[in-house]
Amino acid sequence: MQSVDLGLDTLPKLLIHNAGAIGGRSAMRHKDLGIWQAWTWVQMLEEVRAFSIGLAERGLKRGDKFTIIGSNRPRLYWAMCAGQALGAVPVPVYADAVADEMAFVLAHAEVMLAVVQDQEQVDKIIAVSDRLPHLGQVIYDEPRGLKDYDHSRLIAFEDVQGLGRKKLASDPECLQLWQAGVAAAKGSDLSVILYTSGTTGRAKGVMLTYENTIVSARNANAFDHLDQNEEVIAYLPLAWVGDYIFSYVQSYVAGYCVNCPEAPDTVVQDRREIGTTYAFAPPRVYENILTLTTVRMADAGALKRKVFDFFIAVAGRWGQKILDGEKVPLRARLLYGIGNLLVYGPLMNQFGLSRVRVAYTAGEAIGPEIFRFWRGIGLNLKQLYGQTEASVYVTAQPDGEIYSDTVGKASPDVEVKISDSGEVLYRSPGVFAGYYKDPGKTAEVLTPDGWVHTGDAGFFDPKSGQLKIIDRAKDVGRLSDGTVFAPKYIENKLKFYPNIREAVAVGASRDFVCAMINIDLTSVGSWAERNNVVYGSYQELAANPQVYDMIARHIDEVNRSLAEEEVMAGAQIRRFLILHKELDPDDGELTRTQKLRRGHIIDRYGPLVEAFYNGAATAEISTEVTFEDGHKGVIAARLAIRDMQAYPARAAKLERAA
Amino acid sequence: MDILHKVFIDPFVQMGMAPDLLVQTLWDGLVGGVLYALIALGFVLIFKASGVFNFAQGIMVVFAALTLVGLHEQGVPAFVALGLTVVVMFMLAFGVERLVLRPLVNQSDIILFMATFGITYFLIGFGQLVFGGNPKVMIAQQLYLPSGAIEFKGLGGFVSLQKIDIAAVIIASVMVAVLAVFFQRTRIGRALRAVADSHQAALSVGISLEQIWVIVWFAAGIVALATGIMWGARSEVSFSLQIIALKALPVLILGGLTSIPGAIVGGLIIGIGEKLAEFYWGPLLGGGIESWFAYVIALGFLVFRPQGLFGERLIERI
Amino acid sequence: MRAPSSREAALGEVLLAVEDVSLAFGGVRALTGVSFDIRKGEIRAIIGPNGAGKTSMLNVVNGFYQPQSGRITFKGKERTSMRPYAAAEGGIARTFQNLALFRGMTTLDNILAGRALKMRRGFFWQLIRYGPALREEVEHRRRVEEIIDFLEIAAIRKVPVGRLPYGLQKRVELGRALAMEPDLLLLDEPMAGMNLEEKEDMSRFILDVNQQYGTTIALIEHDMGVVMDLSDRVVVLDYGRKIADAAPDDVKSDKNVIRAYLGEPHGVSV
Amino acid sequence: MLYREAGQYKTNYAADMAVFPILQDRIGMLVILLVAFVVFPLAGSDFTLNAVLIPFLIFSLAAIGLNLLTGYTGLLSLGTGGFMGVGAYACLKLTTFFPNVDIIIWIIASGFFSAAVGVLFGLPSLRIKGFYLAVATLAAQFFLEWCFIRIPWLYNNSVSGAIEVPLRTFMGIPITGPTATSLTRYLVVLSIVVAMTWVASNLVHGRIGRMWMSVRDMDLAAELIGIRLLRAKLLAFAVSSFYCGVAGAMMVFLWYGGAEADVFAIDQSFLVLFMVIIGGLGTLIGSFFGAALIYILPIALRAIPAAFGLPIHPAAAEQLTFVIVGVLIILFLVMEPNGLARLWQIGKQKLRVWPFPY
Repeated sequence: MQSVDLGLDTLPKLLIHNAGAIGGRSAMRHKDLGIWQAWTWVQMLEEVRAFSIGLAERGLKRGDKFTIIGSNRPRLYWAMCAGQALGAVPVPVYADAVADEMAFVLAHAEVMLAVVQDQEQVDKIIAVSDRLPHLGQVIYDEPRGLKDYDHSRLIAFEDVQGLGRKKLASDPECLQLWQAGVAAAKGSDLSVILYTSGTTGRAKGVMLTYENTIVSARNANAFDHLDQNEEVIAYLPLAWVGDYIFSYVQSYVAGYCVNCPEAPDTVVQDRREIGTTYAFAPPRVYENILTLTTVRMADAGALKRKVFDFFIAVAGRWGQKILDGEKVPLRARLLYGIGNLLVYGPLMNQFGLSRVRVAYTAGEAIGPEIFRFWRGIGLNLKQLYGQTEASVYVTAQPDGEIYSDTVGKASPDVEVKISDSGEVLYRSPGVFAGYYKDPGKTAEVLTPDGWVHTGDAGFFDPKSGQLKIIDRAKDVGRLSDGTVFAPKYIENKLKFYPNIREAVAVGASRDFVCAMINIDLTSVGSWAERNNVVYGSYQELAANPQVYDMIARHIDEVNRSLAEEEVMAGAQIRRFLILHKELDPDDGELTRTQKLRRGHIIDRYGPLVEAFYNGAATAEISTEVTFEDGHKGVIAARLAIRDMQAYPARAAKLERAA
Repeated sequence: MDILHKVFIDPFVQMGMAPDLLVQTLWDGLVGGVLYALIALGFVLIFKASGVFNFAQGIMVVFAALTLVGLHEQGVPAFVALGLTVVVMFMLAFGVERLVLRPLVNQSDIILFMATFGITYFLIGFGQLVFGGNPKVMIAQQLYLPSGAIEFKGLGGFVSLQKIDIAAVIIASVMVAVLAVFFQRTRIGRALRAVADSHQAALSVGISLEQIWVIVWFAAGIVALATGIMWGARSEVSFSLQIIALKALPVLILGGLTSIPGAIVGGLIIGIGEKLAEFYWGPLLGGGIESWFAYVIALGFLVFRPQGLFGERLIERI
Repeated sequence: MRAPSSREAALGEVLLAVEDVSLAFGGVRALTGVSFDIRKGEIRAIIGPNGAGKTSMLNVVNGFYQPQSGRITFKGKERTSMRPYAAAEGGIARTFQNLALFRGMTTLDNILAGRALKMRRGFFWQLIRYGPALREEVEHRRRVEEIIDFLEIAAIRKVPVGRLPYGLQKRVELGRALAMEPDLLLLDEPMAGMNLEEKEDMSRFILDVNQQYGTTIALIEHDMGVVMDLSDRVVVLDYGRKIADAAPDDVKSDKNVIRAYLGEPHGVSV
Repeated sequence: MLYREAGQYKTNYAADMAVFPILQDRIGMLVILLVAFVVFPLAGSDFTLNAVLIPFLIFSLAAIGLNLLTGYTGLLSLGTGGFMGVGAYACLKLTTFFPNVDIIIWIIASGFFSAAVGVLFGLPSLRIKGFYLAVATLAAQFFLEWCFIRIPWLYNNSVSGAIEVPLRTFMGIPITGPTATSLTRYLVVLSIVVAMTWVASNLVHGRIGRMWMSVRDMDLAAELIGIRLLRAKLLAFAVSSFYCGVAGAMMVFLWYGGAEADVFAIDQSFLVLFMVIIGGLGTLIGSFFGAALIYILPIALRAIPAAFGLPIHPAAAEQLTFVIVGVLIILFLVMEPNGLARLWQIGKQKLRVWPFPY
């Protein structure tokens, strides 16, 4: 399709171009001090330029690495571009990373300079500064509480901009020099290093060139007809490729406005105020909103609930068809129309989704009923499959070809193939330039002829022609008797129940499959309230027998459904327990993007796994946990283990009758 | 100077020159005052016990009198009618407690105040619906109330005292005495006084607040009835009376919202004061100053002694 | 977290001097010959057992009570009696032990109300609420938003304060006082009835106010721990008399103070 | 449900502090104005205009006036009738002395006279509160009533002792007096009420309103933040009486077309007070609700039996209304002490969070 026209092959160039072409339009907004502070492209260029030159004054040079740490704030996005304008390379880091994790990345990337949000991040950096020989300046956005800090290395964001503005005013050449610097950069230059908290081992620094990201962004915008009228809300971690592409590159390419929420916990409200038109979120988000809806509706009056349920049913029946433009009976259309007036419209509006043209979910499989619900009430929710190494886009679902269990067709300019071993491979202009300072790993993943190993096992669904992902290739194991065991597949089936937040299936080269469950505190908690089950803590609730019964029912259903697929029938869940603590990135149990680190978990909870297979009815476990403030403690518990019934393959239906 | 003379000299000269007129005026004022005092008494009873500023007291007077006369018109013998009226007043008290006070318990004062407006409107409408709106004559002689006047010479002229007025004064005094005894001696009376101080105290005496409210409203009703009879006997039974009843407000300002003796004294001051003012100073202003004189006195008091003559001092703390 | 050096530097000349002030209600003597001073930029604690006359002292300072005798010098100007609004105009703000918020108004309006003295646009402009009046409103709203952000109460911006939990109401009241941009801020038991977490927050706010805005603060507090952390100097009152006036640590060891507190149900928790 | 607020974001404080920040509300407001200015004049019969809408608007204005005093500043007043009267008589005198000046100007100007009187009788408010203040205002009420009766000069010594409204025109169109059509009078009243409501809303949403409310909610704290109580209270009395005065002037000149002193009797004060309480203390919209309920309801009540062809004696109807209004007042106080405006808010909130319960 399109390729980069050489004029606009870097982000700073795009910024300057936008300031000229659509300078008057809003480029960014930030809910701050009670209102949406807005910046036009012209204003944003000025801010970025001032900061950029300020950085130069502070000694940032071409090729230097600098880090960005904090939540989604305009200034942090500006910092990326400002650095890039000097030819320096931003290395955003997850704001919620613990100091140690952060130290590794910063040290590995040899960052010279840090732009951080507030005192919290400054403290973290100070804590590990002895491990960061290269780090010089630390620039902070919010001065709150930093007054009495030693400012020999600390400097405020606006002060840096001040330096820049002063320089600009005093030195006439300065501006030309800066622009020359921007012009000098090429699309093939390294633009950013994004550390993927890989599902195993230490994070790897994915190097992306301007070309990689800009081409992907162009194609993506063209694919969904995104233009400068879009409104998006930036709430996903800065350090994640998704946010980098959606909230930064695509915005620069399309010229649309990016909105930063007031605080992480006001996203829903803020999204509602802005009324975004292009949304992206991991399944979890759609799931949480749905859970929230059901919980809140549970308190509604009987009549209202009836109406709600009725029309949600209507939506489930007809909504998707209508959205896909299929033929439906007039009566259905009418009912749907009324439903839209009474329920769907208001509901979408409550969550600020009513203006959304395209909404994506990715990162994990999404529950079919969740997917159906949202599409049912008229949200154009689509799935895509992407990777940091690909600048996100590998496959995506075109409008009108939407399935809950596929991840779509190859994106524009992307080739996808399945290796003999069943692994998914792709090749595209977005393919990364390699892992930073790690040729070994690069070679493992990136073939000489430009194909990338995704490490995911998948296949093309014959009927839809779209890609289906089963699981991580290396995770697809076999039980001792040789039956296929795809833990992710089973876990997803479990996680589709609102009551189950996380599930870990074990069984590779064992006799049978067992599961460790995390209950969802929101929905189980509200269930507990409704049935006045008293509980003091997550641990207490998790240990409650009634909760066990509830989860047992879910697992039973899963077993039935597994029994109906002969491949999986052998991998039904025989035993399960409910974990005494929530799986947590701070304990390395989840990645920052909330993916399971199964291997780590299985080691960590070894005693439990043993108990599964030595038939014990209960198991002792004590685990070290990291609290928010970083200090560590130990949680001990005795967990009950439940046995489950397995159904013979295909015979499930008969069983059910009996 | 002429005006000063008119204001500060003439009236007193007149008083001196015609003491009989002075006495006559004083007497009229006294009687009027007694009736104000009776209405004020009703207010105080209720305010003391339930903290409600009962705006309906005035209309209760009219309503009671109307009921009495109305019943008699229907051919009910006078004293039976009197008895029935007492019953009606009790039912009223009961209804008010059930339908108004109880649902509004621990609402702000202004709300309760407004509620009594509601009661007022209701009683006006209801009274008229049942007994008709036009003025009626009090059945004085059927109740063996004296009529006619005692006249005696002296003071350089002659003074005439309406017997009904004398009766009014006596009955009023008796009623006050009875109430006083009731409050001082009886268990319920003490409970009522306790309520004024603290509701717990009242409960400790073993009487529920609801009962107390019914009792005070009933008591207020009886006072209203008596007032109505007297007033009716002097002039006539009509709704215009409720406006006059508002005079009880300045009386309360003077006497204090919670003091029975205050109500009496205040009533007398207002009654006599306004008669004197009307008779001796009124002409200077073209007469009719009765209608507001009382309030202006009250206003003066408010600015200089907000808690009234006998009311407890209200102090504000930070 | 705060280097002592910077503290000493912050202590300026005398802002408020109370000399030999006595106050009595009828027969009851609330204050007898109390003298002390508050210096620019310091956090001054007034402590003492219940009924020691702490609150009365504050009430004298900001004009609720008129002392029978004694001199009060504020910003170098002596004054014996003044109305509270005059004190406010003079730059004295105040919060109360038991909240004195405008319950019917939102958090925003409460704090905006604190700017009453700063808003000058005339009645006519208020009538049309346009042009200057609106510009003034906006400008002050901005200042108020900074305070809201500072006190981390953005979430309750438009909630009527009557509906807020106690802890938050305390914060709003502090916010209203801050909105007056006072030279002297009087806090009457800012942490009364708070849980530990709330206390920590409040302490942080008080310190930040003192540092960021350089506001002089006089506070009454029962929690000795808090007093010791926050204050630069402490006055101790007992039965309306001053029994000690020194740095926190010295006060702790002062025998008069200890004696005064031993009789107290809630003793010195240090 | 009707509210679709997604995409309504504020990029400046002016917009955020607007009286109607929500688009749907602004639309609703426009619709109402449209109906008031276009539909009613076209569709409304003489009776509707004369006996329903004009008085409704006038009472609404009076209610707003009292609400500024009682609802916003927390000062209870029973002198409304008197203050309205001052407006009416002032207007009469003004237009008698300067017949050529446009009457509308005088109607507005008469407000200043009642404002002055209001301030005078507001003076005690520094010392006294609540019922005591109410009695003080009663003094105003009765004294003023007395003046209206006893000072012939006020009603131009007319034999009837009543105000006789002279014919006054504006650009040739008769506005007051017998020949003025109800339509013109309606439009004049409507314009004045709309304008003054707008002004009132400006006041209460700005610094003045905050000053009053802080005095109402806690006068000590108000003084503490530098508010001078007496000024604040007197200002409230002045503005409040101004509104009442204008309402009174309009009542005589644009509605009755002539009136005696008893129009401004104590009952009038009570009536307006009901409107404020039932409508909702401290809300402007409540003033309209209250006026509608208290004034229009009785009309409806009288109309109902007629509608069913029941022959009911007007006097009886009158008395029945008294009973019903009385009951209603109590009923409302029991159900929603905060008045209709509160109910309105609750309903609106429900619509905003629909389909959720909260």
